[in-house]
Amino acid sequence: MNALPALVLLPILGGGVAWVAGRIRPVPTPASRDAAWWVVLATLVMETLLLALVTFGHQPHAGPWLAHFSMPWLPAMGIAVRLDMDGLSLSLIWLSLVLCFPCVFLSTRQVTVNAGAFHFLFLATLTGVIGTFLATDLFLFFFFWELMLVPMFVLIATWGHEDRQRAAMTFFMFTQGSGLLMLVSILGLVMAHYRTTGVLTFDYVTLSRTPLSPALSMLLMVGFFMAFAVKLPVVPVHVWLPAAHTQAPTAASVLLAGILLKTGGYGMIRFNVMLFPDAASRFAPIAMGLGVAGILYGAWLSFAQDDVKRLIAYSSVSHMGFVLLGIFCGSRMGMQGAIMQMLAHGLSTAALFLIAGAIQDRLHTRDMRRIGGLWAAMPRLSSAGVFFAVAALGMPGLGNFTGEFLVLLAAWHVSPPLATVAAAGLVPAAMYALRMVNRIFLAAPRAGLRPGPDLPARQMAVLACVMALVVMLGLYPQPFMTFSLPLPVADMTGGEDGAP
Amino acid sequence: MHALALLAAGITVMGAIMVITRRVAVHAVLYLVVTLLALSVVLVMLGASFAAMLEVIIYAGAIMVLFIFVIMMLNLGQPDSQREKEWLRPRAWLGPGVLAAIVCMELLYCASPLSGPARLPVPITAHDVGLSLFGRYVLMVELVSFLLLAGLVTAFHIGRHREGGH
Amino acid sequence: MATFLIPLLVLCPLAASLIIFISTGRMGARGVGTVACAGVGMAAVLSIIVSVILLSGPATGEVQVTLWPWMHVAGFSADIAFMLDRISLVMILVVTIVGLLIHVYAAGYMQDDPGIARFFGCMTLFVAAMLVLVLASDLLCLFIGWEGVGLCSYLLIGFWYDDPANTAAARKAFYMTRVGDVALLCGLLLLATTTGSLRTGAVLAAVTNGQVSASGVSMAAFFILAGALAKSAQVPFQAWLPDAMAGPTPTSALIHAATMVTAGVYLIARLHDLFAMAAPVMALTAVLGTLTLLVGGCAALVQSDLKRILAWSTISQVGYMFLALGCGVWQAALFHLMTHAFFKALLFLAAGAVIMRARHEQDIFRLGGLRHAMPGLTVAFVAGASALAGLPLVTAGFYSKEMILSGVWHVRFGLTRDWSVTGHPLWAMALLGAFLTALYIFRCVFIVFFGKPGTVAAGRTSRLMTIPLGCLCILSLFGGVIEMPDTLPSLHLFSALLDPATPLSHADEPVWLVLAGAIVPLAGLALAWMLWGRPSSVMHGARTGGGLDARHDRLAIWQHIPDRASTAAGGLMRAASVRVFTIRAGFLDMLARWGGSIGDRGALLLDRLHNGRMRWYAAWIAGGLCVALAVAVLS
Amino acid sequence: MPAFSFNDTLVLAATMFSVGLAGVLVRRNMVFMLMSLDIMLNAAALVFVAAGARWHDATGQVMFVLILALAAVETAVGLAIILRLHAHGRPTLDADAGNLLEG
Repeated sequence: MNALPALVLLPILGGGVAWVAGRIRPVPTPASRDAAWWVVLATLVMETLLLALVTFGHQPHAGPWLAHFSMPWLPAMGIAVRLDMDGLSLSLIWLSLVLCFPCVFLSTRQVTVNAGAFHFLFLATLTGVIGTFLATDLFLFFFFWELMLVPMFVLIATWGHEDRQRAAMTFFMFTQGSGLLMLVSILGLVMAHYRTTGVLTFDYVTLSRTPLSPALSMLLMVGFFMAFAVKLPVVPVHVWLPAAHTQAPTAASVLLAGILLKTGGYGMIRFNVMLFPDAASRFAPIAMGLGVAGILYGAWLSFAQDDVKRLIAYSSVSHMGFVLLGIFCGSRMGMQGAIMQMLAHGLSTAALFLIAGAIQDRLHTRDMRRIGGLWAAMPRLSSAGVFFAVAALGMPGLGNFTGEFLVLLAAWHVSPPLATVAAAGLVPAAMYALRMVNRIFLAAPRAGLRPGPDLPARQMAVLACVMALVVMLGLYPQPFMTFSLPLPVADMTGGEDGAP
Repeated sequence: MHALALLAAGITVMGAIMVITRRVAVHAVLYLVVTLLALSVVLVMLGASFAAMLEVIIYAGAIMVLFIFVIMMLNLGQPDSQREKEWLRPRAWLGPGVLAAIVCMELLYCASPLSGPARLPVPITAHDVGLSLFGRYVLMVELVSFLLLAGLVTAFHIGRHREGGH
Repeated sequence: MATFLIPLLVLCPLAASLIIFISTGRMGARGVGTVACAGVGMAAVLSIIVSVILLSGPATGEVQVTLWPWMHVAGFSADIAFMLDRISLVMILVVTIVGLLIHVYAAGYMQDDPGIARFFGCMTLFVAAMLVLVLASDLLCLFIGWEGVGLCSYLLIGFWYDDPANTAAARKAFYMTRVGDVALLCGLLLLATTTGSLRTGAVLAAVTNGQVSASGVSMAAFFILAGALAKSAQVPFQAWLPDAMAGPTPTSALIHAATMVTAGVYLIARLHDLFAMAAPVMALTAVLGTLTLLVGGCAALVQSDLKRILAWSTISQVGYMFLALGCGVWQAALFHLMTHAFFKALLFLAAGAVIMRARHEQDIFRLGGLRHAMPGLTVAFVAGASALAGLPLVTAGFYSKEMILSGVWHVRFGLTRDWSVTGHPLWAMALLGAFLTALYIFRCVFIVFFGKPGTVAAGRTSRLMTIPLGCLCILSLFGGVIEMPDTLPSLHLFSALLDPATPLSHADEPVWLVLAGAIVPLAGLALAWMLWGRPSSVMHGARTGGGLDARHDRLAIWQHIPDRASTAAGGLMRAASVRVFTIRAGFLDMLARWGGSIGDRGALLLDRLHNGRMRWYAAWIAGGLCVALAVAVLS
Repeated sequence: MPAFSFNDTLVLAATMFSVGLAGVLVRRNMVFMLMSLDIMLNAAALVFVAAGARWHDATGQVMFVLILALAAVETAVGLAIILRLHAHGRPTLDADAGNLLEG
């Protein structure tokens, strides 16, 4: 059986089993809660093995793709369940899986109220994400795009913190609204293709060759761009991010920050720059301007926050500004920089959210004014916090800097003044990161607060692995870079049994 | 317009107006019966004798009698008619009256272009109606029977607990 | 053989730092001290071995070693690559030897501090980062060291994090150096765009053979200069160094005297070919250097805190180095860098010992008359002071300053094709700077050691601390002989070592030039003795110092301007972002709330419609009928 | 047989319909509403028959029969409800009072 559909379906099946496991004993004894947790862990391990199989056992007949799978779904409409994996999707799926492990080890254990359902939704989101990264049939892509949204909404709405309803609703509204814009563009593209060639198909490869008038292609491209701009958070439409991140439970905000933001970036690479190359190049100045605005705005806003998670959320707006800048630079170097930035940001921000979550579990507050210095009480947690804050501010030798440098270099080729302004964004980045460090880690301990226990060794080991990955991404990114380049559309001849 | 036709139409309209303006229910019902009879005259003039007969027998005969029977049962006394009077003050009927007048004007305005030649209507006998009723519309007759059955059951069910009254 | 040693050289301190961080306090203070000193000691030994290998090799030989490809992308390639040539040789010797001495001193100084593990972890990490910076042959790899050094200085300045002022000072230091780093990054971006790779050799070759446009060269040079100025706390960015004294004294000695602040000097010396092509930037460097040395001198004259005097003196001395770089005599700059590292480290360590024994009292006016209580420290401090002032013949400072002065005298700036100006005015101001230096350092010496006794000193300086002081004394007194001015027996070992190709001997140098350089420090010493040395003058109020202090206060006022400017900028930024945040929250949230309220009001309106009254519905149906008919009829 | 043109019947039906509508809207007593409703029904039936006469098609009268049946059922159910409400202690038979949907 081809590995790709298994890769997509395994998480949700695992989730189902976890839900059932969670509900076997009506009263949520620790055993039942752990049962669900163990099932999730098993699912993740199997998923990783499967992914390793796909990565290293290269399938011969998959043509230019790393792996290919196609099965007609609605032949009348030309819709097929077509999953294709290339370097880009593989690296992002690896990122998602890598993030799930610390998430499971550090935070999902604390979920007591109906843990089974929590784990099911957690894995359902993962399925949605993996599906989004693999689908090369526009309809299937949209299906997974919406699928990953619903469990995340429920996760935030039920297990979130004090103001979770409003946050979940804003999150859902923004993403759903923009998703519909994308649907309109998809249908527009399909119709344009049908009208010119008489073939009704949703297949990415054939659609990428439709002759489009400049105006129409720009319109469709902007439709797609809006959906990904909301998800990536580009500045004007980022309003949902701080609320959603702050109110989401730790595991959900790690998923949200680590993976869901990357689907926006992935979408832009796959469905903007590669599907409408000329429109994208014409749209590039605007997008790059938005990117730089995002960098400065996100950094400036996070400088003024008192809530830890809100600060980290705004910092991701700033980092994603680099991704946007990189993607629309038009050069392969910019693209590689954007991908590296996505990978590095995924790791460092997810770790920061885990640490913020750990602080909140122990001190029941996220307000930096009330947390005070934790270095004396929790040296391990604080040292990890300082490390990832430093990674977030773009310390060379760590992951973020590699991405940011390549993006800046690509931007410099295009327009030096813009690149200088973007580089200037590194100063406020240092400001908010160090302010955070000096308010909650390296500061005088707050008298009134009873500090909780430090991170247990096991969880610290997991964080140490993430640290090692960030350092490796910083010092030896070469394998990641050559490995994670998207397959250019030109030689996407499409699998032999492509959609009819 | 022939004198008889004018007379019949005038009685129908006057009857209708009287129905909606009476305070006492019984008077209203009787005026309604008069209206229906005038209407059957109009139907005859249209050449639909079978329909006219039905109107007289079923509508005026059966339904109106039912009306009278129910109203008598309600034995609406003096307070009821006093209340009707209070309900009929101009403030109450001015708004709907205007609205109904507008609807009437629009209908009349719409009807004007359809004025074809006043051809002598060839009467359609009961024979033709019977043929088409059980020819093309036999299914509809079945459906009507269902409708009647439903009405019967509902009326019976609602009326049944009259004395229990919970 | 050397190719294997160089990466090991960097690895030793790094490994020591990792061991210390991972052990997190399981090792006692002594254990942490020994691991740190061992790490840096190994690095020192290795650097000596490597220097012997290099010097025995060919004159212009250099050792290149590429560890692994870092970023190979279409249009740009960077590797983690180290290079050892004569410039970096001098630097690694300075960094490792001075670093070792400071670590040994710190083992004694910090032994009763609970956070000693974190301290030594950061210190060894700093040495590793500095070595990466110095040895990197790829400018991007240099940038790793550059930022790593900035991070470690932030962690160490804010070491005693209980007091928010310390962490604020640390953040301020990081922000200001970060501004410089961004400028440097822009410079690197510009060079990478034009030359495709940031290897030093490739960049310098591309610049010399004209591959980079003239404007590009001067722009890149300007950006790199800005980065160097911020890192070395020169005039526009000097506000953070005095505040950086909040850190422990060994940190101030290592980072803010010997190594980090000189990173900028090293970078410009390393890229002197690039700067030679950008004449206006060279002139700017010289002018800024001169300005800084004057500002530093004046400010140091009016400080009352012992460590702040030394901080301002560092700024002033680095100003000398920038002046030398601006005038093209980068060998003199590096020589001064080396001697400065020795005597400034000595001064800081001696000051640290004095402060520790005077129960953490840092105000020189309250210290007073310590020569009887601490004879050893007095000798050390006086030695350092004389080297700093550059007393003739007997101290290293004299020779390095002499080399700079002669270089400045002989330079000729070709600003534009036909208008060129000689370095004489700069030379004069440098001389004035030397006078000021002697003045402020001996003011401090007389007040602290020779005034009337102030606080009572306690305890003894532990043996661990005296050994480094001794070594540094010897180095700062006799370290200078290896480079003699021509009039004296012309011995040019150092410049020969650095750049054998271009001999630096100016045969026609007038004798009075060297004499001037010798007399000025003595004059400064004499004036200082008159003002603060003689018991009588001390009588009528030490603080006014015979009226000289008052006048200098005015002079020093405007050195606070950038200081106030930066705190104001920080406050402005914070207030602006808070206001923007409220505005943003106001604006966008109002949008959301406004949308929500429309929904509510609309719902309310509709609700009233459905009041359950049949006639009301009938009326609406009739109304709908009217509208429909009207539309049908009219259209 | 005197001619009764199609247009005249339409005029008559329109007036009857609007009178019936006014009755429904004005009268709050449910009985009167039912009666007005019957008037409207008859107006509609009249139009059907007139159309049948005009185009000489028996369907008009078939529809008339159906409307009769409909009117019968509707009156029966209506009156049953009225009786129920009346007996249930709501003498006023006010159409507006019965808006709370409970039994």
